[in-house]
Amino acid sequence: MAEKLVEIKNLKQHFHTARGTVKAVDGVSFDIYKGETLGLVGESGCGKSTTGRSIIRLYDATDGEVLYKGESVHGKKSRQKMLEFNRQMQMIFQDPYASLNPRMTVLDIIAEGIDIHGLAKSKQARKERVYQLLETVGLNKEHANRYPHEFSGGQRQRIGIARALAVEPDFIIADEPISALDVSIQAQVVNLMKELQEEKGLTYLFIAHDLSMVKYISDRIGVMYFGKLVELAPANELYENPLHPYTKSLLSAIPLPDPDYERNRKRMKYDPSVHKGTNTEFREVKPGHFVSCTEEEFKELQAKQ
Amino acid sequence: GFSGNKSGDSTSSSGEAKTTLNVNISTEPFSLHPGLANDSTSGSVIRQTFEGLTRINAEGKPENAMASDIKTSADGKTYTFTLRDAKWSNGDPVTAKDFEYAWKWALDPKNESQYAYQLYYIKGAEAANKGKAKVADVGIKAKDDKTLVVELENPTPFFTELTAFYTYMPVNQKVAEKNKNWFTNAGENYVSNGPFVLSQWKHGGSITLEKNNEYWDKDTVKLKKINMSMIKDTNTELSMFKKGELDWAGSPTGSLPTESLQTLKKDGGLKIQTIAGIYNYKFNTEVKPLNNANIRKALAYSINRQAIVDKITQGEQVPAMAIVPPTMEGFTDNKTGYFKDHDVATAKELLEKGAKELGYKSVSDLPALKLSYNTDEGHQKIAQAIQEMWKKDLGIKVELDNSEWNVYIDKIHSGDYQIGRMGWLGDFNDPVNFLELYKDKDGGNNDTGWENKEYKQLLNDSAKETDKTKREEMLKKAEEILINDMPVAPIYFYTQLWVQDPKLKGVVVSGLGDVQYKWAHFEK
Amino acid sequence: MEEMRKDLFVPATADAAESEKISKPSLSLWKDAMLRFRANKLAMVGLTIIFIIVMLAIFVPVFSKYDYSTTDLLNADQPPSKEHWFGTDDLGRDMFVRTWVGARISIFIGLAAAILDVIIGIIWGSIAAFKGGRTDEVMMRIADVLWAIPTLLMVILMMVVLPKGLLTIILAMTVVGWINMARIVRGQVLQLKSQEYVLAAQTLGAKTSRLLFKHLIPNSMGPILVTMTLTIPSAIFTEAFLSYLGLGVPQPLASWGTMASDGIPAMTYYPWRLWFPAAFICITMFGFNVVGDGLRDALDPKLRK
Amino acid sequence: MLKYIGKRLIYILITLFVIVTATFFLMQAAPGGPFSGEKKLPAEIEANLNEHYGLDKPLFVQYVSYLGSVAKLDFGPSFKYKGQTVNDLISSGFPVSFTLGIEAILLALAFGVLFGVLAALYHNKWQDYTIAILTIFGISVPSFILAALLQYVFASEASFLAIFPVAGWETWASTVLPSIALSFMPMAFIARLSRSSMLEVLNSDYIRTARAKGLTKSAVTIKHAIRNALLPVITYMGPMAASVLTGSFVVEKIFGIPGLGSHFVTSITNRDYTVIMGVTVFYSIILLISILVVDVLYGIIDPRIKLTKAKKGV
Amino acid sequence: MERERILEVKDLAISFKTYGGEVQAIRGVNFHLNKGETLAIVGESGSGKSVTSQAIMRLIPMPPGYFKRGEILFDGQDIVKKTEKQMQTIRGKDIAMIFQDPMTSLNPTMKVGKQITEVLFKHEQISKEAAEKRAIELLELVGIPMPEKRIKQYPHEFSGGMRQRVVIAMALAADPKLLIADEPTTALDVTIQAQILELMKEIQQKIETSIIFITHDLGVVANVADRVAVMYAGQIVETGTVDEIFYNPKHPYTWGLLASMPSLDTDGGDEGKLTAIPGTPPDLTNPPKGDAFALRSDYAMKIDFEQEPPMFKVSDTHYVKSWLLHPNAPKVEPPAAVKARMRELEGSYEKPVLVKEGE
Ligand SMILES: Nc1ncnc2c1ncn2[C@@H]1O[C@H](COP(=O)(O)OP(=O)(O)OP(=O)(O)O)[C@@H](O)[C@H]1O
Ligand SMILES: Nc1ncnc2c1ncn2[C@@H]1O[C@H](COP(=O)(O)OP(=O)(O)OP(=O)(O)O)[C@@H](O)[C@H]1O
Ligand SMILES: [Mg+2]
Ligand SMILES: [Mg+2]
Repeated sequence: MAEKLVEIKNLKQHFHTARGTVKAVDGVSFDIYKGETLGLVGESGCGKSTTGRSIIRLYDATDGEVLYKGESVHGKKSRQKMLEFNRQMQMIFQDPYASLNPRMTVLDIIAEGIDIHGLAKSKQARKERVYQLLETVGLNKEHANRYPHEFSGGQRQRIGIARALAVEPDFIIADEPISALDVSIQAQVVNLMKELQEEKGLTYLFIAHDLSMVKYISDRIGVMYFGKLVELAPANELYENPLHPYTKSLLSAIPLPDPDYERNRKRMKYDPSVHKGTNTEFREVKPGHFVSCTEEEFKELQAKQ
Repeated sequence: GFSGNKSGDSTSSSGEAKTTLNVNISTEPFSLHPGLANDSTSGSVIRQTFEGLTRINAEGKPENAMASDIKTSADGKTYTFTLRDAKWSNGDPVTAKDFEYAWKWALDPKNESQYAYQLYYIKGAEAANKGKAKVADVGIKAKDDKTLVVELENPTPFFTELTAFYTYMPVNQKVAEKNKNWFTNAGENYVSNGPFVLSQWKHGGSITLEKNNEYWDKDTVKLKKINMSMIKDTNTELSMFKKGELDWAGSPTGSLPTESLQTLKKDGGLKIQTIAGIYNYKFNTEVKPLNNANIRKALAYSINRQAIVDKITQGEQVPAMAIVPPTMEGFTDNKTGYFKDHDVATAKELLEKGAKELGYKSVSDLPALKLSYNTDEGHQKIAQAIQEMWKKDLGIKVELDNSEWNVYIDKIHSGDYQIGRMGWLGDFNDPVNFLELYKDKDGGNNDTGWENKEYKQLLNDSAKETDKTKREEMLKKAEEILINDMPVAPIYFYTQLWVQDPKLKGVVVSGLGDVQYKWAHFEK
Repeated sequence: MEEMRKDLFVPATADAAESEKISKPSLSLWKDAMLRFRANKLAMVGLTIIFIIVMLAIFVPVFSKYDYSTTDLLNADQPPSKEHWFGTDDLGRDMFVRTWVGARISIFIGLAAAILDVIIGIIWGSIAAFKGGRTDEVMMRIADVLWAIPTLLMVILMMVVLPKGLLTIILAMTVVGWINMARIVRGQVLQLKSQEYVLAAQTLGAKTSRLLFKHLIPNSMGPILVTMTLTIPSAIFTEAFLSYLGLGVPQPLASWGTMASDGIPAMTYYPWRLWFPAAFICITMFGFNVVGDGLRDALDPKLRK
Repeated sequence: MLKYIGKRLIYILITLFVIVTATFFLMQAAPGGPFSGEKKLPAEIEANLNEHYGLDKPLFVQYVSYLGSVAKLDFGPSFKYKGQTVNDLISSGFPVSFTLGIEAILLALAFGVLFGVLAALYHNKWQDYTIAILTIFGISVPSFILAALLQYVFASEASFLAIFPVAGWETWASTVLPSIALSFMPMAFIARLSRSSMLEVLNSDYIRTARAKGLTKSAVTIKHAIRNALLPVITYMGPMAASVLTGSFVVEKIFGIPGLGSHFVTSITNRDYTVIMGVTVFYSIILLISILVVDVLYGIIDPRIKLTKAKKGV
Repeated sequence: MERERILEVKDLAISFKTYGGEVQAIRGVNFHLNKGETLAIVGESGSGKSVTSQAIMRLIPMPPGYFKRGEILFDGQDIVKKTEKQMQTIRGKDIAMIFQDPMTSLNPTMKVGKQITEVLFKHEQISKEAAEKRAIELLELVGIPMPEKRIKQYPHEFSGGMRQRVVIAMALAADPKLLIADEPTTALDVTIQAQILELMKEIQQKIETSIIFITHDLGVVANVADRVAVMYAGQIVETGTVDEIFYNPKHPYTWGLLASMPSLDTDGGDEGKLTAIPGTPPDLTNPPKGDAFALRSDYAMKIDFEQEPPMFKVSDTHYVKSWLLHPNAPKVEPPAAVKARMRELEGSYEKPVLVKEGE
């Protein structure tokens, strides 16, 4: 697991708007290992999508670097290299509807990647492949000739998933890929993702809010807050031993499918002013468990371990 | 924004005669400076605001205007004008100096007068204007405030008439020297000596003239105001006339749409007057097969002028089988001309002869001809009709070639054409004006490449001839030579057509297409 | 409760084959659009109008007893009659034949200009907008230069330099004709290019041409079609203007544009000389426009019934 | 934004320079000159005139000196209208064309958008068809036919509807027909453009959201739909405004209006060099500025459009 | 026990005409909603939850959609029969809706603040300043930091979750009687989600709003719902109180749903796979005869392929649409994961009762 597939170094993405600069991502560093699933959770609006989009080069990073297989993603590349890169790295968009061209049939949408990379030998093969993908994500052939607006929210999301899978990428950035799906199909999709991972050694950056699902699928989990990564640890470790107060508050808020439990649940609120001291940094408290804390806190935390 | 009020006192409900005249002058005049004006629109305004030594009267004859007396020397080369007591609109007296100043100013090459050549009959004028001599030496002399002595190059029988032309009009020296741009706008600087003064000039829109109270003959002038609109569209002009917004529509300052002519004739209101102008097809005599006179003649003979005049131009134009308009004194015979209109039989003969002369086996071997014209609906129609005539009657193929005016002019003047339409409007009422242009091969307006020694000689001699009838004969002879060689096929003589308010009287339209409102008035 | 047969209550599995068949054949947007277009009655009326006019233009001049060029001065300006269905013009030529001879030229010129304008305009405008920045600036400023240089002057020069003929006419029209289209397309592409589905295609490695022709242009089809239908009448009348300058079709050949402009002064005296060509321009334009509207509707999957 | 406009202004200057250069040489290349006419001038006189106006100098020298005066926005005297400078011609004609142009633009925009929106709201209903016929008529009939028709119906003595003057530029009434004639084609085109983009917009989810708020149909249309549908209209308005504001030769001719439009044509047919250059530069400035305005409006109308940066996605 | 019914949907069926045929999006949906109550609708994606909720707002695009049959009684009045004008006074004020697709549901060219205040201007007499203040307040309530700054921004400058919260704020603005929330918290992290859920409950308590809450997150259902309706292929297959659905589910689809959920203890590291319902959902262009779920059910019987199952009543509040409850049906065991949570509930009948037409 030691091979680093993606390295993100001090990534910054700032938006300049009429009303000032928004620091959507403000200095994030982490690595993604080959074959692993890195879960990314965090407050809504903290910059998860932006991080994902910067990794796949949809934005030009304000600062910092993203290396894919040791090569900078943002540098200039030949068309050939670009194609290769595009095939290897894919993204499932958070907004399923907006990311589907309203004037293309589902068949053409899913087949787009196949066409671009010439993955199908014949028209028939192309169609077969699409049907197969549709089935994989829990849609049926009948849907292939429809247009995006004729689908329900969850169905659209599945189209997006099928599109990303069509080019058989090595690395997928999945931005809330299953939030609009019913649990059964969620299970189906997650199972599929796991299977693919096992078979082909796929790597995922999995952005989601459903913490039980994130925990289930991820090897490691990163927690973001306000444009920064605040904690990064193996999945179980994070759930069992959350160090950052924001992580704790997140875990306490997970709703469970149990009415009785829900009626009595207490959740913790995160108050950013609890931090003691200044000069917060991302520090490794335990092997593989990083947390953003001040010098003072760091010492306390280490003492506890 | 808007300003002014056009209607003014034009209508009077109480049965009194109108004193405001509304006319259309079509476009913005290029210049209202008598020495700079070079277009008919400017002329139409200047003729009302200025007055020369003479003025063309209702009979088309020059009568004394600023001059109270004109004396000509025996050799016809020296004219002595005595001026009457007249005033400029600002009250200054009009003096002989003003004339001397104005003429010399126009001749001075640095003043860029494009019509200075109208003064070339004066001794030394041409040389001075071309920069070869001093302007001061030109034969114009104000002997005193009231006497102007002019020496001419040749005895010029029509010189008296010429002095009515606007290039010969005076300019108030004092005002002009004080203000270089005195003529560009209405206002106190625009000082004139004619029956009217310029009271308003909305560039591109309209010009308003008012009666000049300083005018020597102001009692004759009945109109208090003339509104001159600048309407380019002929249909609009006619509409305005019909609605009473104009008192006059059509020539000479405007024009009538051809399509309306039948109706207007039927209604009886259409006025028609033949003028000194001709519509021609010029032949480029330097290209095959038009280098052959018989071919040229064949082409000219076969044209059915009557049909063109009746059905296309529809303005009672006179079919032209001659070059000099019949309005010219002594040339009234030209109404019938030198050959028969639409003489297909002769034309065919001539064509055959010509083709043989050129070495063609038969007429059908003649190459297709190119007929050029500048784009204008009228020219286009005539060209198409003639194309058909030549095709049908002579079996000659003709291609039409139209171009934009300047491109066309350039083509014709540079000889890049075969057959080209060209009209000629007389500058002054003398036949020589129509003949002179074919005198020299490289004369600016010949274009045909045709030259004839005898013809040249006749014209040169006529210039020196003081005897009227002898001169006339010479010119007729020359015309015959021209027609015989046919470097140019005459089509018709122009007429001018207009409609006017029936109560409007006394507007004088000359045979050259000039208009004067001095005597105009409305009846009750 | 109604009695139920017991044997129905035994476990069973679905017949797999049943859900295999697909009821709707697979179609791309364009083929699909064609089908929908055909179902659009008004659009079919438009198409029929165009067809009839084209047929008349082809055959009337061939079979008519009159020749479009033969003048007959004695019969000039005759009102419509049994002899001359549309009357005669000022040189006594049969207006009916001339109308259909004119149709050949005007429709040809209109369509040729429209097609050229569309091709150049779309390519130019979409590339400018898509590349953005300096490319956009330079490309659009070139368009502005062409637009600002007096057309009359350009035409006069062309007339001097180029031979007369249809090709020259079309060239003269195209020099500035495409600019409108380019501007419209540019505006549309600017608006669409940041849409999520474009980004999605980008991450798949789509080339610029693919992004343009599969995503951006199909979604700008509405304004493009409208602009295209405008090009036709403007080409018809530009031809009349060029003809006035000596660059148009050589006389005595007719075109609707020249016939209509020649007919203007005759409007109140010999109205048929204006109204027949003008009416046919309108009718043809009506045909083209409803076809355009039909196409627009057909290309909009959301509108289908 | 200011930086962007600043940058654009530099581009505008460059563009103007190219336009001036191209027009200058095209104009010189065109056959004929300011002093050519049916009656040819004596050669010496023409030479004299040419010398006086500097036309005898080598083309390049003329060009450079001309550039200098253009930079000072001094276009020199007209060759044809003696004693009047090009600036005089522009300053007398432009206010007239401008007045007319503004009226026409307002008419075109107001009715164009109104008709377009109505047609889209009543898509494939009789309202849509009626508007379609009107607007198709509008785009198929050029202004010279329309102007003549309007004049005949509303001004000629033969019509009982003659409530306007035939021609002239005297009172407000005399602006009515020309501005209608001028606005009709743009109006029709705007209507067709806005219809088509409205149809697109009316199907979007945010229109559904707006309706879910309980907004009336008109409020939804006015507050939400139109703005999103306006982009193509704005695009078209840029160059359209520039040419309408500087006058139309045809309409001015038919209605006898002393505007600037006629100079665009007559200066060329007269080969009045300075006027050609003057009106071209004047028009170009207006054109380039209105196109800049359009681009700025893009960003205001749709905040997602950013022209300042070429970077993707941002 | 009978409370005032604010909404009653009776045998509602809606189809879409498409080129490929008629899509029968919902096929006879019956449910009701009491005042101040929260009804959660869960179900398969594409089963017609959004169509049902949009039908209540009369916002289904027509064409291609159309009402086939049924009534929607809101406050006793049939919405289907109302004119567009009448609907305009109901929308936003009486019934508000949070749309599923927050990204496309916001007008891209209008500032967020304005999109919120618009509702206030429409339904309340309110000054500009007050409206703006209220908009800021609403954004604050839904947990958007620095709302004063945010109201001046455009939607594309918001993150997915923030847009969703804007849509929520918009729906809450006019204190509606009925709030339809279509997957309102899918894009939100759990802390904000919790905050929003609390907010909704608060409002509910304050003004007795009734809520239809569509979600896939069964944890959320457990948290907010009083009653739950489970949809499959355009029909409601099971309804009941939240306890009945979670502790005593009867329909095999409900079982499948409950079994598919990972819990925090499920470890994804190794072999542990999630149990998904096999197969794909039916195509609604030609919905299967009989029980739509039969194709994918392990418990399917022959009759399921022939005849549509009727509704059975399991308790006063618990209805199930499945042949499995028929007396003739064999007794079956739910999957283990479901069985673990089953418990006896008060009020259950001894035997399911068949519900007759029109009841
Ligand atoms: N405009 C339309 N044209 C055709 N079919 C449509 C249209 N809108 C919805 N449908 C179909 O109707 C069915 C129900 O859709 P709906 O949006 O109600 O599902 P949903 O239950 O909300 O699903 P999700 O949980 O995925 O949002 C789907 O099968 C969908 O394909
Ligand atoms: N184009 C943009 N212009 C300005 N600000 C933006 C833009 N895109 C995103 N932002 C801002 O950047 C921040 C991070 O956004 P991002 O979409 O990455 O959040 P997220 O973590 O994905 O949230 P969510 O879970 O809600 O989707 C937000 O505050 C958002 O307002
Ligand atoms: Mg996001
Ligand atoms: Mg839904």
